[in-house]
This record gives sequence, structure tokens and C-alpha cells, in this order.
Amino acid sequence: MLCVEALVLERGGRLLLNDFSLRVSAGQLVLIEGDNGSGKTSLLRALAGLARYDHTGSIRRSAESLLYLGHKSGLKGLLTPRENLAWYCQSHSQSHGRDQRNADIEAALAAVDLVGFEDVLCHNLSAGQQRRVNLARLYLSPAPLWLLDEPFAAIDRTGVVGLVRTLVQQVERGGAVVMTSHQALQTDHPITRIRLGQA
Amino acid sequence: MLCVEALVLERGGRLLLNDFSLRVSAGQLVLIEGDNGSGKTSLLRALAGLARYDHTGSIRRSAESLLYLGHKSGLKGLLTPRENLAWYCQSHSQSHGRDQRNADIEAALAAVDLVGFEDVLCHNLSAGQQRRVNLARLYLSPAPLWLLDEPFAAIDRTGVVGLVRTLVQQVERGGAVVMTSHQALQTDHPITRIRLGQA
Amino acid sequence: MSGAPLLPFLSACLRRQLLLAFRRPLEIANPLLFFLLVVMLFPLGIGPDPRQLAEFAPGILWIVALLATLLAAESLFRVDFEDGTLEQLLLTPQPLYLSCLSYVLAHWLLTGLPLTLVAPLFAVMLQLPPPALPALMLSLLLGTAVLSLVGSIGAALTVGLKRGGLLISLLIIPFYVPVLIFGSGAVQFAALGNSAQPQLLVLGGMLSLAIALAPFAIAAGLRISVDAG
Amino acid sequence: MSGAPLLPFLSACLRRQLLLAFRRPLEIANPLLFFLLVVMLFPLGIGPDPRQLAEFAPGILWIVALLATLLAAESLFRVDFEDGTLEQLLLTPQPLYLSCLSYVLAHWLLTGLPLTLVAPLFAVMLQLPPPALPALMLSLLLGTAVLSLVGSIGAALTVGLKRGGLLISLLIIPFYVPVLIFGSGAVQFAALGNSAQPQLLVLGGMLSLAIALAPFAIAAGLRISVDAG
Amino acid sequence: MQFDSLAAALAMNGHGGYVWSVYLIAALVVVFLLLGPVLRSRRIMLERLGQLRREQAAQNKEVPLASGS
Amino acid sequence: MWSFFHKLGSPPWLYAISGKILQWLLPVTLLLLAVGAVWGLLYAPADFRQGNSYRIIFVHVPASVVALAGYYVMATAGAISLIWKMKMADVAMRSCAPIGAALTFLALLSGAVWGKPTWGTWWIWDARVTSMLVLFFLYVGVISLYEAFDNEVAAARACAVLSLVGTVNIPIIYKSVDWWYSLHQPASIKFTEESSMHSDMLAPLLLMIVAFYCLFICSLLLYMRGEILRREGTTHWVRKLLLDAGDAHAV
Ligand code: HEM
Ligand SMILES: Nc1ncnc2c1ncn2[C@@H]1O[C@H](COP(=O)(O)OP(=O)(O)OP(=O)(O)O)[C@@H](O)[C@H]1O
Ligand SMILES: Nc1ncnc2c1ncn2[C@@H]1O[C@H](COP(=O)(O)OP(=O)(O)OP(=O)(O)O)[C@@H](O)[C@H]1O
Ligand SMILES: [Mg+2]
Ligand SMILES: [Mg+2]
Repeated sequence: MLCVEALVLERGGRLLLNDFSLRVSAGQLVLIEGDNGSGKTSLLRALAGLARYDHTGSIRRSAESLLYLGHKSGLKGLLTPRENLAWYCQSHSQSHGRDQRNADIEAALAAVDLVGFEDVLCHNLSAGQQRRVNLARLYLSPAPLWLLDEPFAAIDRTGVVGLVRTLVQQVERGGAVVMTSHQALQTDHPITRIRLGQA
Repeated sequence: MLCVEALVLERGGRLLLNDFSLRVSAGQLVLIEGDNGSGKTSLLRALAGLARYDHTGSIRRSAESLLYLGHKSGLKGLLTPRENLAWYCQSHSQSHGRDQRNADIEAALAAVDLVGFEDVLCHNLSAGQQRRVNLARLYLSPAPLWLLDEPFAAIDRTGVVGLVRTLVQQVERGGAVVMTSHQALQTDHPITRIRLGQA
Repeated sequence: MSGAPLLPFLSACLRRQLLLAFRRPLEIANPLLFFLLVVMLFPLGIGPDPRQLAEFAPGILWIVALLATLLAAESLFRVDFEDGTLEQLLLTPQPLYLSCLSYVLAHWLLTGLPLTLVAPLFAVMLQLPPPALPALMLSLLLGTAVLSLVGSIGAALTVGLKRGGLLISLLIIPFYVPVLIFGSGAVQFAALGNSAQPQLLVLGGMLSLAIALAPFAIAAGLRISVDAG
Repeated sequence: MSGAPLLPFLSACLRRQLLLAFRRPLEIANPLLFFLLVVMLFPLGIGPDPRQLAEFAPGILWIVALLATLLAAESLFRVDFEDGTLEQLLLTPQPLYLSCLSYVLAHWLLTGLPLTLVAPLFAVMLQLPPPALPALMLSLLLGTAVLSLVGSIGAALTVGLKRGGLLISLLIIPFYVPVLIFGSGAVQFAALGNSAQPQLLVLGGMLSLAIALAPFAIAAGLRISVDAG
Repeated sequence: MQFDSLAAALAMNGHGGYVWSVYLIAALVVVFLLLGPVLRSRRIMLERLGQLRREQAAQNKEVPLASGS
Repeated sequence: MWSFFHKLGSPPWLYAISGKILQWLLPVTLLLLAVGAVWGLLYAPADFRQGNSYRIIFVHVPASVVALAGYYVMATAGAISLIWKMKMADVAMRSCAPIGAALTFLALLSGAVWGKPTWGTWWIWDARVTSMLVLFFLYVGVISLYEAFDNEVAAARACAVLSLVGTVNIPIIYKSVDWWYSLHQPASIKFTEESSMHSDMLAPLLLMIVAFYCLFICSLLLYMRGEILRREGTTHWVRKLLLDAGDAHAV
């Protein structure tokens, strides 16, 4: 699904990755670990195709679409969670009609435990609630490849448990997840761990 | 050091705290827990005196000065860590002269493991590194009362261990810490736990 | 996946932009109020003599409209860049051309169009002769659309800069010059009783060129800005 | 703890603001470029007749200087609000009056002062008679300081608004009216060969009033904005 | 009465359009100033009343349950 | 004296007393307006220079005068709310703004319409006209600032700061606009001299001015009552009041 070869990543004059290779196939849950500043975010942005000028090497994605979740939320504070997610669906070419879409969004918001907050403007939500709206995209995305940068940040403990379950489901149904986290990932599913910071 | 009585906190039409009381004295480490959106940030901001219009009740602080660390970093991306911290010292009335100040700042930056990044502009640092610059204020502050909103966010595992040690030192030398965190706090020091979300 | 049909996407984009704008109604009224306030400054700075004002009305109205558009353009992508919306936009399977077009269209609907509609009021306040009103409105209608398109290119190129500031005015004002010349020229001609058709035709030509090309430049600018962010 | 001595704090504040500005050199050049570009628009929009230009030069120069200051004021506290610097500032044991004063002072040093210094250049471009130059510079020197102080009040009140947009221009331009009148009046008087002293005295009076009172209003505004944020 | 007929009063020697339109606008402003706040208060009252009624209904339901147990 | 001040700050008292005042003031206002309008439109003699168009004066001048006075009421209320933290003062301030803006708008519009037959143009940059326009912006500014805040208390404080700054500035603005105009005044246009006004014209004018003041007070009280209800919605007295009113309707 994703094939990286001979990646050399340099940022701010520092060599972060040297001759890095990675191959992610369906069903894999990849956890990228590393200390602060070891290049996790930079790597994920490169994988997503958002940053192209700070690395050399080849990155090939066979998946047509991917879901990227970075440090920035991509939510509009002046829209409600419902409206934010509706836009997400519309811009990701889900053409199954408005009713189906609304039902999906309700389900996604329920899955991230935001019932009762569907119609509050996002900038009136707490940090963790905003993060949850952002994570609700996981339940709406048909993308087989997920690139998640610290998805657990700001999420409370019960939230993290639910999230891990979702990630495992995604890989079990044939998707792939590449993620970073500073918290331990508690699951029985096999995890491919990659440690950065030895460049 | 801090005495809260009959606090009623309402935000966005939701009653978050009802008749909440809290008394923090020297040597106490208070951990405020609660799910996302239960009002931890709102409470800390009220305690710091930054938000005064969304609550009623009395908040009295006997400490002359306090250190508040919120979701927003308070760092300038266009200044280096060193410059950011120098400003922090200058604005918090430490009048021990420039050399002393510089030595303190070096020590603080070393304590948060940012040696080698002292002169990189902050917006060229990774998320966790920026957070570390922010946390370096803990080593520079003479304030007896610390109010920390999710200090562990974005910090890697070894960083968290060091940070917990610092917090314990602060309470052991007679200060007090009121903090929130979604991660477990691993220390032998007695912790006063307060759980929000039952209002 | 072939992507959703394009027209629904364009309309969804546009509806979202407008919804966002209506959540901050002041933002909508703002170009108008800015227009009115700055027009008021001219008599105060220059003097209230009606004959003088009448003579300068075309230039003043056009310059202020230009500034109002420029200032609104400046912040067109800023919030979206900072909150990560642009990042996500680049990752959608939709053609970026359309998204960019919808940004510009929304911008014009919220600044250029209202400015055009209220311009006669201000023209009367500045004693512009009534026969020049149609030319004023037509030239603003075409001209502000060009200004929006060109201004958005500047906005896209500068949005990611941490050290850029209001760089956009430097980049864009030179491109605004021809629009200003033909726009205010049209009104001046009409005020003197001549036909403003030639100038309006030129403005129309500029507009078609800008519609065809500008969205590509905007898209490229956004890609570069997100990459460097 | 009695707080650090006040003068060093003021100078530290000021140095920091200036350092930040010098990290984005374009930001500094920007009011000047804006001034230059907009002044250039006038002959284009109005027509190049030197007599007309000379007559309107005082008004035009003053209006553009006013707009440049206003636009710079708009973003004075924005970044600091968003990154949490203001929050921290409110928690320092230092008097907020001084911090606010240093913000304004830095703003003026980076906009008003350079504008004043380059104004003669633009005045010559607009054919302003040379005897009016001292009055132009003096009036700008005093007037832009008032504009900075008053503009900062508006900036402080609106910085936290998620739904405010460019509200500041609506709030502040009415308060700019007297400055514009006396500022451009001074230059007009001088251009006609009269003494501009009365106007300059009035501007001086306004400045003293503003220095004494504005920082309190700014401080109150910042507290409210952080609170509501 | 300064005018002989209704037509004369309406025309006012050619100034009728100006005068009557000003009085019409003034009447609209007066209506806005008096009716606007009244309608607003009424809306607020009705909203709040509905809320109160719902609260009461909820309480009434709870009370018999509590006494029954 | 202080107890009165204290009472003013109490919402239930204010709500009750305003209801009593409105009971007789509202009819009086409507009557004054009707009498004044009919008098001015149909019975006052025509002006020998302007003919009938001068009848606009009976709307224009009262609206202008009360709109101006309204700003001082608003600014004073703002100052009181900021200094003594009196909640009812910021209710008053909040309520003044839309009224003032509406009256200013009426003054501008009636002036513009009057200008066409007398000056031959809709608009002129005269000192009074310009300062009225500035006043309009000041009102709109207060309304916008209030609306832009999510938090009510913060909004009220911000507006109070703004109108306090305004109190210092308004006289300066007015003086400067006057000075500006007298400097540039083009000789061709003059106001009619008000001093030479015939008493047959003056009487309805004074009547209309009184009527507009009453209108201002009525409107202010009405706005304040709504605002009080909204803010005090959860208190005991509002609850009782609403339920009583609701029962009365139901019966
Ligand atoms: C948009 C246009 C106008 C505006 C904004 C305006 C504004 C004002 C204001 C604010 C006042 C009250 C002054 C005070 O209380 O001291 C006033 C009074 C008056 N206006 Fe106007 N005016 C306008 C047009 C006109 C026109 C066209 C006329 C008639 C030719 C006119 C005649 C008067 C008269 C007779 C008074 C009362 C006498 C006085 O106080 O001097 N106004 N106007
Ligand atoms: N700016 C705001 N305006 C209105 N309501 C808000 C605002 N911010 C937060 N709230 C509401 O207040 C409640 C508490 O928010 P707060 O930020 O204090 O939660 P928290 O405990 O810090 O949550 P988290 O763990 O997600 O950081 C939330 O339910 C939220 O909806
Ligand atoms: N915008 C930037 N410009 C230049 N250098 C940068 C920039 N952002 C980050 N860097 C540098 O690149 C390195 C890697 O940063 P990156 O954000 O990828 O780290 P990370 O592994 O995600 O860290 P964290 O755990 O703190 O999020 C850091 O050493 C940092 O100094
Ligand atoms: Mg990272
Ligand atoms: Mg929080």
C-alpha cells in the first residue's frame, strides 16, 4: 500500500532520516516511535505527500486515497461538529445522498462520544472534544491508508481505549495504519514498531 | 495557598461545577481528572484569574505569584528558546543580573533536553520541542503555586519521567502543584485526586 | 474512484464558504463599512467642496473599492492555513481548481458584489453626476471580480509565510494598476457624458483571462505554502 | 516581591517587540510600501494634473498615513493573543500599563516614525509646496502617535473575537476623525503660507491626553479579550 | 388646516413626495422602536415559559414515583 | 439617595416600576406623536422661503436632538457599569445603542430627503451632517462590538470601555468637525436661521421634541425589560412572574 525507498529527510539543517525504507501492506499497524524532534511528523507529512521539498528518495502509494491527521485539526471553529464532518464527506466524494450521509455523521459523532455537542460551534468545545471531532473522520473515511500523527493527544483514557479498538478494526478489515504516539498502545494485535532518532 | 469556595462554573450554557470547594496548601500535589469537556481547563483558568466572567464564588490566592501553563504555549515562534525564556525571566521580576539569568536559562534548557536547539527559532521546532521550551519555565519560576494544564501533552516518555520528578521536587520544597492530565501520574508522592464531571 | 460530480462539489464548497461568512456577519458588513468610512475620510481630509469632490469621485470610489478588496483578500486563506483546512483540502480527491475558484467566488460575492451594489449611494454622497452611475456599477462589477482573482493569487503565495506580514499589498497592487486605470477611466468618461464601452470591454477581457488562469496560479500557490508551512 | 524596577522592564518589553519585528523585516517595510503604493494609486485614479495633486496632497498623504497605521494596528495583538503571550503577560507581576505602552511605542516606532521620515519624499511626488514640509512632518510625528494609541485600544478590544473580523476599522475610524482634520489642516495651512502652530498645538494636546489615558483602556481591553477567549 | 383638499395635502406644492416619505419612514422607525423590543420580550418570555413548563412536568413525574416507592 | 441608587440596581424593582411607568407613558407618547405629526403636517403655516418641504423639520430636528442626547445616556450608563459594576447600567447601555442608531438613521435620512428640495442635492459634507454620520458609526460600533462577543459579561465590559473612551472623544470630534467646516465652508449653502422661527412653527416643533424624548424613554424601558427577563431568566422572581402570566393566559 505504501512503499518508501532510500528516503533521506533533512530539516532545519539536521539529517533526520538517512536511507530510510518502509513497506506497509494491507493489515499492518505501524507505530512510529521516537523522541521529541526525531522526525515523526516530518516523515508522516512526507508520506502523505504534503511536504515534498525537504526529502529525496521515492515514496509510492498504491492506495488512491488516504486519511491524514496531523497536529493541526483542520476543523473550522465557526462550524459545528456536524457541519465540519459534512464538509469532510462532501469533499471526499461520498456520493450516497444526503440522508445516508447524515446518518453516517450521527453514528461517527456517537462513536467519539459527542452526543449532545453536535450543534455547538467547534471553538466552544474543549481541546479534547475538538480532537474527537477530528477523530470522527476515522469513522467516515473509506480510505484504506491512515496516517495518524499522535491521535491520542488530548483524549481522555476511555477515549483512547475506544480509539485503539477502531484502529485495530481498520487493519483487520484490510486497511493499514501508520501512526505515531508517545503513549503506550495497548492491544493484542501485532504492531510493527519503527524507532526513529538513530540517524 | 489557594482557597476556593462555593464556585459555580457555567460555560456554553452547561453547568460544569456546582458549589465546588478546594483548598490547596503548601506541599500538595493536586491532580484534577475528568473526561474531555468536564471543565478542567475552565477551572484552571478561573484559578489563575484569567477567566472571571463565567463563574461565581470566591477564589483566594495567598501566593503572590503563580505559574500557569495552558493549552496555548505563550512562546513566540520568531524567537529562539533562549530569547523566549529570557523574556519570561525579565517579565517575572528576577533581578539577579544578566549573567546569572543566562546561566539559569542554560540550565533550564538542559533540564528539558534541548541542548543544541537553544538558538533555533521556535517555529522550527517540533511540537514536543516547543512544549519543552514552555516547560523550561518550571525551572526558572520562583512561583510557589503552579497551575499546569496537561503538561505531558506531546512530551515523549523519558520527558514525562523527568517532568514528574520536577513536579515532586516542587511540592517537596514547599510549593504546590495543581495539574490536569489524561495520562497516569507515576510517582510515590501522595496525590490529591479530584474528579470532575459529576456536577 | 472518479471523484464526485464536479458541480455539486463546487456548490458544496461555495455553500460552506458562505455559511462560514454568515457565522461572522460583521465580516460581511465589513468591506461595506470600510468603504463608507474611508469615503467619509476624503471630504474630511480634502475639504467638503462639492465641485472638487465630484471631480474626484470616480478615482476615490475606485481606489477605496480596490483597498477594501485587497484587505479582504489578505485574510482569505489565513485562517484555513492555520487551522489545517488547506492541508486537508490538498488531500481531497477533488480538483483543486474548483476549490480555488469557489474561494474566489465566495470572496467576490462577499466583497465585490456588495460594494458594487452600494456604490451608487456613496457616489451620490460624493456628488458624482447621476449619468455616470451605470458605468460605475458595471465597471465595479467586472473590475472587483478581477481584483478578487488576482488578489487571491497573492494571498495564496503569502499565506504560509511566518515572516511575510502584509507582503501581499506589495505583490498585488502593481497588478491592480491596470484595473484601476480602466475602471476609474470608465467612470470618468461616463461622467463627462461619453460612452464607457471601450473601458468596460477591456475590463471584460481581463476578467475572462483571469478566470481562466488565476485558479491554477492560486492552486500552485497553496501547494507551495502548505509544503513550506 | 516588589517587582523589578520599572524602567528596565519597559526597555526589555520594547527591545523584545523590536527584536520580533526585526525578525520579520518585511513587516517593518510594509507600512512604508503600503504608503508608497497607495499614494501612487492616486495620480492613476484621479489623473496626473500637478495643480490638482498639489491641492489634495495634504489630504491624501494624511489619509493614507491613517490607513497604514490603522491596518498595522489591527494585527498588533493578534499573534500574541493566539499564541498565549497575552495570557502570560496578564499573569506577570508587572504593571500592565507599561507593557501596553511598550506595545504602542514599538508600533509607533515601526509605523508612525518611518512614515513621518519618508513623507517628504511622497509629498514631493504629489507636488506639495516645499514650505509645507516641516508642518507635514511635525503633524505626522504627533498625529501618528495619537493614531497608534487610539488604534491600539480598538485592537485590544477586538483581538479575541472569533466573529469580529475587521471590526476595528468601524470602532476606530470615528476616533481618528479629529486627528485627520487637524493633521491635514496643519499641512493645508502651511501650504497656503500660514502658520500651522495652532493645529500642531491641538495635536500635541491630543497626544498628551492619549498617552495618559489610552494605556489604561488598552489594558482593560486586553483583560476582557483574554477573559472571553 | 393649511390645505383645501386631500389632493393638495398630498401634493404640498410639489414637495409632497419628500415630506410624506419622511413621515412614513419616521412612522416605521417609531414602530420599530416600540414593537421591536415588545416582540423580543415576548419571544424571550415564551421560550423561558416553555422551559419552565417542561421542568415542572419533569418534576411532577418524579414526585409520584418518589412517594410511591 | 443611596437607597434609590441601590434600588435602581435591582432587576425586580426596575422591572416592576418600568411596567408602571410605561402604562401611562406609552399612551402619552403615542398621543404626542400623533398630535405633533398632524399639527406639523397639516396645520402649521408654510415657510415663506421653503414652502411645504420645511415640514420635514418636525421629524428631522427631534430625531437629531434625541439621537445626540442618546449617546450621552449610553456613555453615562457605560461608565456607571464599569465603575460601580452595576448590572442594570449595562442593560441600559446595551438598550440605548439600537435606539440611538435608529434615530440617527432617521435624522440622516430625513436630512438627506430635505436636502434634495432645499440644497438641490441629497448630501452635503456639512459639519452637522458629518458629525451625525460619525455618531451613526459610533452607535453601530457599539452594537457590533456587543454582538461579536460570545460572553455577555465580557461584551458589556468591552462596550463600556468603548463608550467611556467615547465620552472623552465625542466633544473633541464635534469641535473638530465644526472647526473643519468653518474653515472650508462654501458660501453657497446655509441652514435656515432657526432663531427667526415663527411661534406657530415653534410650538409643534417643541411638542415633537418632547414626544421624541418620551419615545426614547419608552423604547429604552421596553428594551430593558426584555433584557432583564433574558438575563434573570433562571431567578425565582422571573419564574414566578412567567408562571403567573402564563396561567393568566391559560385561564
Ligand atoms: C443628511 C443630512 C442632514 C443631517 C445629518 C442633519 C443633522 C442635523 C442635526 C444633528 C441637527 C441638530 C443640531 C442640534 O441639535 O444642534 C439638525 C438640526 C437642523 N437641521 Fe439638519 N441635517 C441634515 C440636513 C438638513 C437639511 C437639508 C436642512 C434644511 C435645509 C436641515 C435643517 C435643519 C434645521 C433647521 C435644524 C434645526 C435648527 C438648528 O438646530 O440649527 N438639515 N440637523
Ligand atoms: N470558549 C468556550 N465557550 C463556551 N463553552 C466552552 C468554551 N470552551 C469550552 N467550553 C465548554 O466548557 C466545557 C469544559 O471545557 P474545558 O475546556 O474546561 O474542558 P476540559 O476538561 O479542559 O477538557 P479537555 O480534557 O478536552 O481539555 C466543555 O463542555 C465545552 O463545551
Ligand atoms: N518548520 C520547520 N522548519 C525547520 N525545521 C523543523 C521544522 N519543524 C521541525 N523541524 C525540525 O525537524 C525535526 C523533526 O521535527 P518533527 O516535527 O518531525 O518531530 P517529531 O518527531 O514529530 O517530534 P514531536 O514528538 O515533538 O512531535 C526537529 O528536530 C525540528 O527541529
Ligand atoms: Mg510531531
Ligand atoms: Mg482542557
